[in-house]
Amino acid sequence: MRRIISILLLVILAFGISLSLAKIPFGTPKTKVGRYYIDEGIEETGATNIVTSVVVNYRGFDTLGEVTVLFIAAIGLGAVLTGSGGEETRKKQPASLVLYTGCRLLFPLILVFGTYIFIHGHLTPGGGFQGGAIIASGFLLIYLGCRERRISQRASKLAESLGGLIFVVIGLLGLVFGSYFLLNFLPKGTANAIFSAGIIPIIYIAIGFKVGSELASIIDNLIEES
Amino acid sequence: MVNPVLLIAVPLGLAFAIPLFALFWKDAAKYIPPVALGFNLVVSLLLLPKVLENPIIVSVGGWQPPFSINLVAGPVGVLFSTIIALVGLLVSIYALDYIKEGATEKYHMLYLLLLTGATGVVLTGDIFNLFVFFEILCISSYALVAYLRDKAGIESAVKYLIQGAVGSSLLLIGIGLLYGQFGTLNMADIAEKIASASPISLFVPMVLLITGLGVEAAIFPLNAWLPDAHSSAPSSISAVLSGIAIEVGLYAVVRVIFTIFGASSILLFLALLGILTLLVGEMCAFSQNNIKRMLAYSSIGQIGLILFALAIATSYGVTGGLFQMVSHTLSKALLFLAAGYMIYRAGSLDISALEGMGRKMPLTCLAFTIGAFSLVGLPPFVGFASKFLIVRAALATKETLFVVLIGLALLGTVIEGAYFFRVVQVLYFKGEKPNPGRKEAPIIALVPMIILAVLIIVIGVYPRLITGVLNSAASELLNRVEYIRSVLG
Amino acid sequence: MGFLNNYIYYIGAFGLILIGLYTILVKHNLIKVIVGLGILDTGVNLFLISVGYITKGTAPIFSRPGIDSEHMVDPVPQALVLTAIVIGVAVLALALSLAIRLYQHYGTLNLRKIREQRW
Amino acid sequence: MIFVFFLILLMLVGAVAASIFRDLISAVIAAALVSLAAAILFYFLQAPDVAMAEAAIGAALTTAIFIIAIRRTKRYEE
Repeated sequence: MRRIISILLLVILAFGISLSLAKIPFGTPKTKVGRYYIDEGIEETGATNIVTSVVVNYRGFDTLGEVTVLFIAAIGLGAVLTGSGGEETRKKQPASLVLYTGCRLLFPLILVFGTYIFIHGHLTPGGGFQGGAIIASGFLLIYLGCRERRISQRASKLAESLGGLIFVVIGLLGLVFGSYFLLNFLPKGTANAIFSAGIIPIIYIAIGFKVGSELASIIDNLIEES
Repeated sequence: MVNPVLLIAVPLGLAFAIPLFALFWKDAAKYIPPVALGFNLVVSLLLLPKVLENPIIVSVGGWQPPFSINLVAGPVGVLFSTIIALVGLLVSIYALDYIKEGATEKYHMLYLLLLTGATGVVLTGDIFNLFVFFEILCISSYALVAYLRDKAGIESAVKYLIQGAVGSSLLLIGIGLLYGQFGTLNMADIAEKIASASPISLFVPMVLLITGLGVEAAIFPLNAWLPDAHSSAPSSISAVLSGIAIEVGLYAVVRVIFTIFGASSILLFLALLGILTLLVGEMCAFSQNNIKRMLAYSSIGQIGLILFALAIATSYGVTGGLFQMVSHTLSKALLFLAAGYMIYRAGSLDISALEGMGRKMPLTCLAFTIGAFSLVGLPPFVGFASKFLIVRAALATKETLFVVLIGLALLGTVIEGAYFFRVVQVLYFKGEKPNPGRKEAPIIALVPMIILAVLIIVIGVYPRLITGVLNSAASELLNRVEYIRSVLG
Repeated sequence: MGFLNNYIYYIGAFGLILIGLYTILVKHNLIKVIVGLGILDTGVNLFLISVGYITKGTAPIFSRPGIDSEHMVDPVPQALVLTAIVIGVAVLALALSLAIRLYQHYGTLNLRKIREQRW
Repeated sequence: MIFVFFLILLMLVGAVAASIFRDLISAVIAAALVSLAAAILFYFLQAPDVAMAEAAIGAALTTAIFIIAIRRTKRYEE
């Protein structure tokens, strides 16, 4: 019964959406906002990766909200799982030597790669979120390979907190210098150089640390069994 | 000049900073939310006289709309942000003593972020930004509903999360369809271009947006999560969820209907839906023995009434709807706060366990009674003024349908009166005579309750204190041409 | 075939959305429902990106000077999807933590069996 | 083009599989396959940033947290 009702609902939904989709043909240019960003983006923000300039600068407020969402998830997960576990104990047997050595060898490489991704966010594909996720997967590897290791909760909390604060403070500095929140008030520099694009790399580095530490603390909280 | 962006940026910054402060000041998490919300209250009150003359439009990042996100601090936005900050401040003071167990630091952070999300939703002028702030509001409420980590809390949080997540996905599809057709995300810009689009291709995004936002606003078929979630959260959180979160959801629905789509064709449907929501809510509330579930169902009923008033879509009607929102926020917050300590002292959620509480905790019970009478709509409390305005608006339309519907709404009010009087009767006139010894709620929890009760009486006696703001808020909602002009210039 | 060529991405995206919704509506197991949420999210993201695509477009990155900007795809949906992906993973993580707690309380993840609270 | 057809087919099959498998670990792996295929499609749609994010977050991290959660609960659907 439930199945039939659900399928009926879904058919109605699909039909409705297909009506609406007829107005949105695939593959044709249609937006003036996107066009504006492509034409003016380099000059106005100094970032050669237009997606980055949209994410961090034109729509930076969304990104602030998004970082907050991840922050909430990390806190909420901690609040829900506090004092859980107990009866379930993870097998304490250590990982095999190959895994152990491999993880220890790979971990710094992954960290360097993640950092590279978010430092070059304004030039090449990638940025704070991708870099942060890569760093978090490095920590995941450590949990799998070196089972007795834990990242310090304190350090990850501090990184989260500082990353978020830097983002907000830079936004407020824009308000001070030019009466707009998140104004790109630093010199833009020459395009395609690493020191360019004003506040974009700074914010992306802050996001990278914040996202990396938040995802790592999410994994840490889920794995923990103490 | 005071910038509305501070209302969002400062609380966010303070919330991020809590772990840093906690390094050298252990109680930082407890005291930062009242500070941040007090700041918001001051800023909102400073903005209020200015925006009554002209809405303040600020763009983030320095580009003119539609090329960047903008905040629209009009009468509606600032009215809501004032109320959010006021009720948030009072509840955060209450929570200083009330929240003792669990990860209290996390509770206070999530609480502050929830209210920041709500402020963002009411101020933003960009549809995707609205989605993001809506997610902040929703996700922090999922986590807070589960805060006590008992069976009921986790189960209702799971239900709430699943329904809320499906709702936000539908919302996102709707936003995608709108962006595909109009190539912009600015609400004023979409509203301007929407006149030239065919109705059929608009209907689907509209339904998706209303459904997505309606889950949080608890409109009738989408409100299965509400009674569980509101009754199993800590009482301070129930106060905020019932008093602020669903109102903000309803605000988003109304903003989408009035401003973006300017849809007058579905208003009738919404009015019917509102009355249906009201009747379902009040009937279920009537049959409850659990006091918090009763209050939660009563919230559904009130939301229905507000939706009905807004769907009348005359100046009177919208003013009445907004007034009812204000009065519901104040009264329901007061009810949940008072119920919180009554339950704590009685050790049970059953209404029958509250027998004789009127002698044990006189002030708390007095506060509860004031809230209940105001919600039912007795003079001289604020609920009377707002319900009176709605009745007058419905009669002024001179349409038979609306008159019939308001008759049904009054029937709902009678049911509401019946169950609230039953509780008040249990509080004062039942139970054994010998005085079991007074044990009043602590003073820090009584102060917010008393302030709310005083506000309810003062606004009830002098409704003119806020009708000016409500009138200009109603005209902002109804006049979409003016909205478009003020944003796009 | 032309129709398929034009709409294949939309078909893929809405196929995912419908399968995800079906899983959420019909399945009893909480983790299965969360998997459905993930599929739904992926479908929505794919839809948003295909809205911004331009035939024979290039990525909106000026990786070398003098690149043709005429055929760049719309950067806005990409920015939105970056946001949506992160929000999605946040919701999933929270949902999974609730699932763990639920299992500790009830010893089952079957949502039909967990019905303490009723109307 | 034919590769795109193949990927979309693979993605849909993966989604259906994720929906019907009784073994939750297999279902999660199938869902990861969906994410991975979607990431490649993002790349074809000229969205390298999103492709990276989807591959790193959607395919890798989400799968990991699912598996951790399943280890702490129950592996088979009843």
